[in-house]
Amino acid sequence: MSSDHHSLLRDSVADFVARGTDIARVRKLRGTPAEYDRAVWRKMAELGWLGVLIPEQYGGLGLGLAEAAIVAEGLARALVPEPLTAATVLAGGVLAGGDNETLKNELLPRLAAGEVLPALAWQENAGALDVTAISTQALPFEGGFRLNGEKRFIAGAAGADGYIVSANTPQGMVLFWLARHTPGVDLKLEPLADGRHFGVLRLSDATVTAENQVAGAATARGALEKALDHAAVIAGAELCGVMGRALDMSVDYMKTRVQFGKPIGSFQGLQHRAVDLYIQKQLSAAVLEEALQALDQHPDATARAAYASRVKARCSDAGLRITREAIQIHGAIGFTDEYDAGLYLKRAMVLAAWLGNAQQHRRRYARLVPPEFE
Amino acid sequence: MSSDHHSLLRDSVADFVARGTDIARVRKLRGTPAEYDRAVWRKMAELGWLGVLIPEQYGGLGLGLAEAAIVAEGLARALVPEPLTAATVLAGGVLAGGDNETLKNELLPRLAAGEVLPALAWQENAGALDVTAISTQALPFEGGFRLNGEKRFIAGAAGADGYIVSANTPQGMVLFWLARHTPGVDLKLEPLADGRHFGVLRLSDATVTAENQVAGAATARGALEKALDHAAVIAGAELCGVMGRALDMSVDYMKTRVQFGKPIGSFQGLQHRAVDLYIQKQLSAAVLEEALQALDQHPDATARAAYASRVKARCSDAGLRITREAIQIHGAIGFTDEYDAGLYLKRAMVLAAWLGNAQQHRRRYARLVPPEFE
Amino acid sequence: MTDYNQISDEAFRTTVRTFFEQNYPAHLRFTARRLRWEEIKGWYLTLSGKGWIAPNWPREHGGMGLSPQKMIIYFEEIERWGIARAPDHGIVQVGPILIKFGSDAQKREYLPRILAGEYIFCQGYSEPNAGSDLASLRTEAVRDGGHFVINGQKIWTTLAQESTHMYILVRTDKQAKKQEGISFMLLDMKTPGVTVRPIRNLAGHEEFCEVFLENVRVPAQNLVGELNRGWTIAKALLSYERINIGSPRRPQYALKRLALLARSKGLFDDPGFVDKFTQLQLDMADLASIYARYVEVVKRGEALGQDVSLLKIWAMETWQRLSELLLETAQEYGCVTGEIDFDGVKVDVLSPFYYSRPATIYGGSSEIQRNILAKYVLNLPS
Amino acid sequence: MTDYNQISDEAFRTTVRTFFEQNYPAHLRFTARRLRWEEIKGWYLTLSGKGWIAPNWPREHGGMGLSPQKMIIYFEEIERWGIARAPDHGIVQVGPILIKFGSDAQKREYLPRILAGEYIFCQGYSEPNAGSDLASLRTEAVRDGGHFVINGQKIWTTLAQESTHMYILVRTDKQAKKQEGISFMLLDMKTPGVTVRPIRNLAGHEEFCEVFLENVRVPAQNLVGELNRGWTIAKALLSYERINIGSPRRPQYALKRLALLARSKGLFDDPGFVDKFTQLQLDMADLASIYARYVEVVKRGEALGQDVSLLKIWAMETWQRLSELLLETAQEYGCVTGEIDFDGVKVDVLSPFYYSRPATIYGGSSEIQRNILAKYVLNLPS
Repeated sequence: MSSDHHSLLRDSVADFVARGTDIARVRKLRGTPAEYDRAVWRKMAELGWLGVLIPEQYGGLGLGLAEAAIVAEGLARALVPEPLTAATVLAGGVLAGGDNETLKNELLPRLAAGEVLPALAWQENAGALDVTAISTQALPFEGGFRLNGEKRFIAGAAGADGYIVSANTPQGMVLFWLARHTPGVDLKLEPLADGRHFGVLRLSDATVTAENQVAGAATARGALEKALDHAAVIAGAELCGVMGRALDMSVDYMKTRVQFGKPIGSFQGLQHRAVDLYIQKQLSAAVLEEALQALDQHPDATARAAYASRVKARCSDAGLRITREAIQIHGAIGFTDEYDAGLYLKRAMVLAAWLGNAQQHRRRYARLVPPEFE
Repeated sequence: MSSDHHSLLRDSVADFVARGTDIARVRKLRGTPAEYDRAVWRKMAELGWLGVLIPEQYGGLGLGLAEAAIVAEGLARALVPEPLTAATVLAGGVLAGGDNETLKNELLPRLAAGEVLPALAWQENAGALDVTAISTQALPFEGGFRLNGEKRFIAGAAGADGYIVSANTPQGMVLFWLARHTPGVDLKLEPLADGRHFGVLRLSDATVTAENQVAGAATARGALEKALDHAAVIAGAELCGVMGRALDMSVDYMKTRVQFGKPIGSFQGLQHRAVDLYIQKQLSAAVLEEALQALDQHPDATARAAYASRVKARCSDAGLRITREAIQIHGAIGFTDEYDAGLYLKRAMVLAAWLGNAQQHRRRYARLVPPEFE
Repeated sequence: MTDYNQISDEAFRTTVRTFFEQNYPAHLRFTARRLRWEEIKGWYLTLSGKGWIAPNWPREHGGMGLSPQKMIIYFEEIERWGIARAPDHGIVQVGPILIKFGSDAQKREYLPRILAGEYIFCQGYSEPNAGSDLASLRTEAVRDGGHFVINGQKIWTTLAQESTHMYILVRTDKQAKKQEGISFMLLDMKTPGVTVRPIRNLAGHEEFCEVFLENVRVPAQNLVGELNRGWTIAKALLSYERINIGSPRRPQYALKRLALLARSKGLFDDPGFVDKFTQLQLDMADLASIYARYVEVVKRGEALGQDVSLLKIWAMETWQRLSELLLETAQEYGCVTGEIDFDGVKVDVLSPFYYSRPATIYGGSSEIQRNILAKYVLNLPS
Repeated sequence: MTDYNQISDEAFRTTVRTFFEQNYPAHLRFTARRLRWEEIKGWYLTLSGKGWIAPNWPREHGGMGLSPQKMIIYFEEIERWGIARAPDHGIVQVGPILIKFGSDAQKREYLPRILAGEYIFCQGYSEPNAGSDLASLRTEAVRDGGHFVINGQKIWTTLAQESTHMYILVRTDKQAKKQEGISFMLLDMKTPGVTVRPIRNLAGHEEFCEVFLENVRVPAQNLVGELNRGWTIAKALLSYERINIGSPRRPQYALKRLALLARSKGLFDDPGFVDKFTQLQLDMADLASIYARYVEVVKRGEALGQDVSLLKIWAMETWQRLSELLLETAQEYGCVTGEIDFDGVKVDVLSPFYYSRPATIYGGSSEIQRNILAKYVLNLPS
């Protein structure tokens, strides 16, 4: 897509945000079990946003990460709580990267249409970014499999219609599609700072047919890793949206809030702090932009992972720092629940921790990219 | 000593600095082989400062570290280059902690009188704070020993009359006194940032008699470790003097330097930075004060080492930061050699690196002091 | 009543410690949020019954009359045992102010009832447009016969919803310069025209309130000290707040929670973590050293200088850095609300993060403290 | 002469790279300090002979007339090979200014001699009381017949001691407001009344000078552009300086030296070191990303906005952080002057530390850059 098309897309997201959602809706959804609004979700489907990354043959738009990032960043500026990245980039990406054509034909068009909301359940331990570090077992059983294990940190689980679950078989790690109410599948919700939830999925002899295998041992790992890298980058785009709005709010406040007879934005101490936040925001935008360009050229897995870690590390740190400082700049009012600054901080906390925080991604980067000596 | 006596001592150091030394003298001595002034050294001896820590029976004042710190801090404020800490706290401390009464009676009174200037040669590898991590060998030979090895980072070596050298014997590590011109002893000088030097001592079959053994295997290690901890604390006191003067200079400059029609000290951005430097200075003073009180109560070796590492870590970091920022606050003039701010930075660089920098001491502290859990 | 100043420091410490350990409810130790009156009332009355609720008041007024030295011990033991802060404005602020500036009638009415937990005070200083810049407050009191009529609004009033009284700064002379023309009064919260609206904070609790004052009639005898001299009265106690808020207790507690979490994750074998942890451990240790210096000043009964501002900055910013490392160390759990079970160790990861945020805002923000240090300690021009 | 804009980017890059690799003296690669004219003259003349000394000048004036795109490639290759900065004020500043604002006579006299290395220019902007605040300069030029008579003092004049000419800002109207009343002139350093005093810097080198001007008579035809319009002329090139000084080259080189030192000490097995290193590695990588964005703007031939100030801040402060980690990593060697041999790897530890200091002072200090961003980008009130 050309940069003109990008501008149009950006405008259409801004327009949607202005008409279709507001912070009051975000507040109302906090802590509710569904944590998203089916009507809004369908509206996003109509606009094509749920299918941005889904190939046209499966009813999507077949666009790239650059476009997914524009949508995600724009919605995150308004703290839209719907699990766009988790459902479409992460779960949808894994589905599309799988090897089960029947399942793709069944699920992807419905995902794009907003009729099925999938969640990816891969991670079991905090801190583990290695997709193979799991102990969930899938034992062959009457032409299908019997699953046992526990999955954590599942974003978008609260309202999901089904889960993509990774599990070890004698042939290696594979992925399954489990509908929500499968017997032996138990979902618990852990409340997050931003009013949404991580799912904890307990699998106790849950059975799944072979037809619901999303990816076999040959493709599962690659599909997972690619989708996770892409999701980390799009989470970075969301963080850019969050930090951008938080900084704008803070700078606006600095222009209007008067103390000691002057707007606080005229005090050099605060000015220089705001500038340092602005620099972090610009660095985040620069690394995101470079990563999006590079990733849409399909680099090898190491280069892709390195870009994902760069984006997630910078945007997580910058997002947390800018939203933390937004509280300080606003003073007491920033610490109230009724003022919006705190909501931005809390969303940044969730986005920074999800899929690995800055420190985890810096360590991954160090493993991926050797230092240059000459 | 009472705090009144401390004030008197502090005043007498300030008075000496005002009359007996100045930055011009410091500049003149930079890079010269002697790097100190025998006349000034004798004057310090007359004032008793070389013998502050030396017991009265050996011609010293028999005072404590608190008094040594007052002298060291006061002299460091004026960048006095004479190797007071290296010769009296470090080398003198090792001598006094040794087990050779004859040698103590011979050397300590002459050290206190300014007639003999000893230097301690213990370290062989950068980064090693463990006194036993040496490979210098002392082989028994005709009633004495034959020494081979290489020692580095020897402060005060340039003008020293002799060296206390650690070496391994079949009985364990021991310490010897080697006069400067002993055959087989070769001294090279490495230029330091502040115009002084580290000595590199190469021992090639240098022979030493048993009478010149400062400490045997039973006492050598303890004497070394104690003197090194004390020297680290007094180096911290020197850093306090250096950072104190550098901050004063910077604050004074901020009051007088006019840009954009106002003194630069009226800009809040710079004000808040100066405040952060002030906080670091006060933290340094607080940990130094607490350590001096504690160490003069003769705590066990672990507690002593922990205090030494706390002082060296905080004062090294604060000293470097304050003197670095002093350059920035002064602007272009701060980067000239003819303005004094740079001399303070360079002295801080030397004091911070000598005897282990902040990072080395933080790591040592972590080994010494387990975290508290309850 | 016992004169505790006559007994040895060690004996006093033992007495206090034993009483605290035996009587303070275990489940209320080391709470991050401010407790509600319902929760802490029992303890308040226990202390009150023992005659220990007001360590800082003279004995003739029902306090313990502790010397600075003994008072430090008392508060060290409070902190050591993790005893929560009760609604203490009556004890810490109003009592000493009335004893110094109040009329005999005021002393007779208020002091015993504060001791008994009948009168619970909140502080009416901050206003929507007078946060850091307290001197620009606008709430106005106009004399009308035997009353003052107050109109205006206060904000960030901690636990106003369960206070019986407010000590309030009001403007009584609009012509005067900013700090002048302000008076100090006592206000019964049940007076008609007082409306309290609790405000939820980021941690999800309602600890502070807005208080709207509409034609609130306060008897003239509730004026404390002289008319238009309220600023002097209010300022008298601010430096105490600054050493109190600079106490290492809360960051120390966060450091221990971090250590527990790290141990359960095996992070003390990871030099990368240990480097960060040790840095904060030393920041804390040095905070304790400098705090001890200020405590010595208080013990000697000397006044604290403006330099004490550094204590609050360093303590609260260290607390924040600690709370940020706690989030980082919790990894994916660094956004999960409530207590998390890390292999048997339960840690509320977000609580120190939330509660350390306003620590650099209230009681003189870090910016204000830095302004104070720049102006009064470094003597920089303005 | 070749029109390099007609050949492909890749062919151009190869041509330039090959020439640099074959002709630039190996011992002058990646020097931290500024080279003296004696050292770099040979290279200057080599480039000059090839017709490559002025990539930014139009071809009709003897330059290469490169498009922005090609110019970026040229400078990338300069940086890649670690080619030192020659005295380039004539090429970078004076040439473009004369081409835009100069008279035909000025172009005829100066341009060919700059190309030939006969005229070496230094910059006479800063004064003792006009550092960050350049507009308050006081050096004065008074018209006297066919001459201007200059009196005053310049400072921080880089390599004035070996320059043949100075381009200078002087006050020609004392009544005008600060930025107005300033003129831009060219001055022969051999003119009577010019005294140069080199100033030694922290690194021990004499790179900048004071220049005293006492009744220095400059022919009136040396005025460039209109009288009292010097500020506009001088400002025209400042944004180029800001992207140039924000280049990742120097921090990148420091990062590599740090990596070499760390490898020789086995520190890549120490997660504590690796954590710090990776942080800086990413700070550098992200600097390269944002630098590339600005390069794209230049390549497209668009003007840079004030936001480019962030580039200098981030590049230079990252360089400083790197140089500080280099000191820390060198441990006891972190105060030893000159090249140190770490198991066969020679590293000058102090040099990046010294040279990164003034990087946040010259060319608009970090404070000034932050003021610019606050005012023109964030639109904060003053």
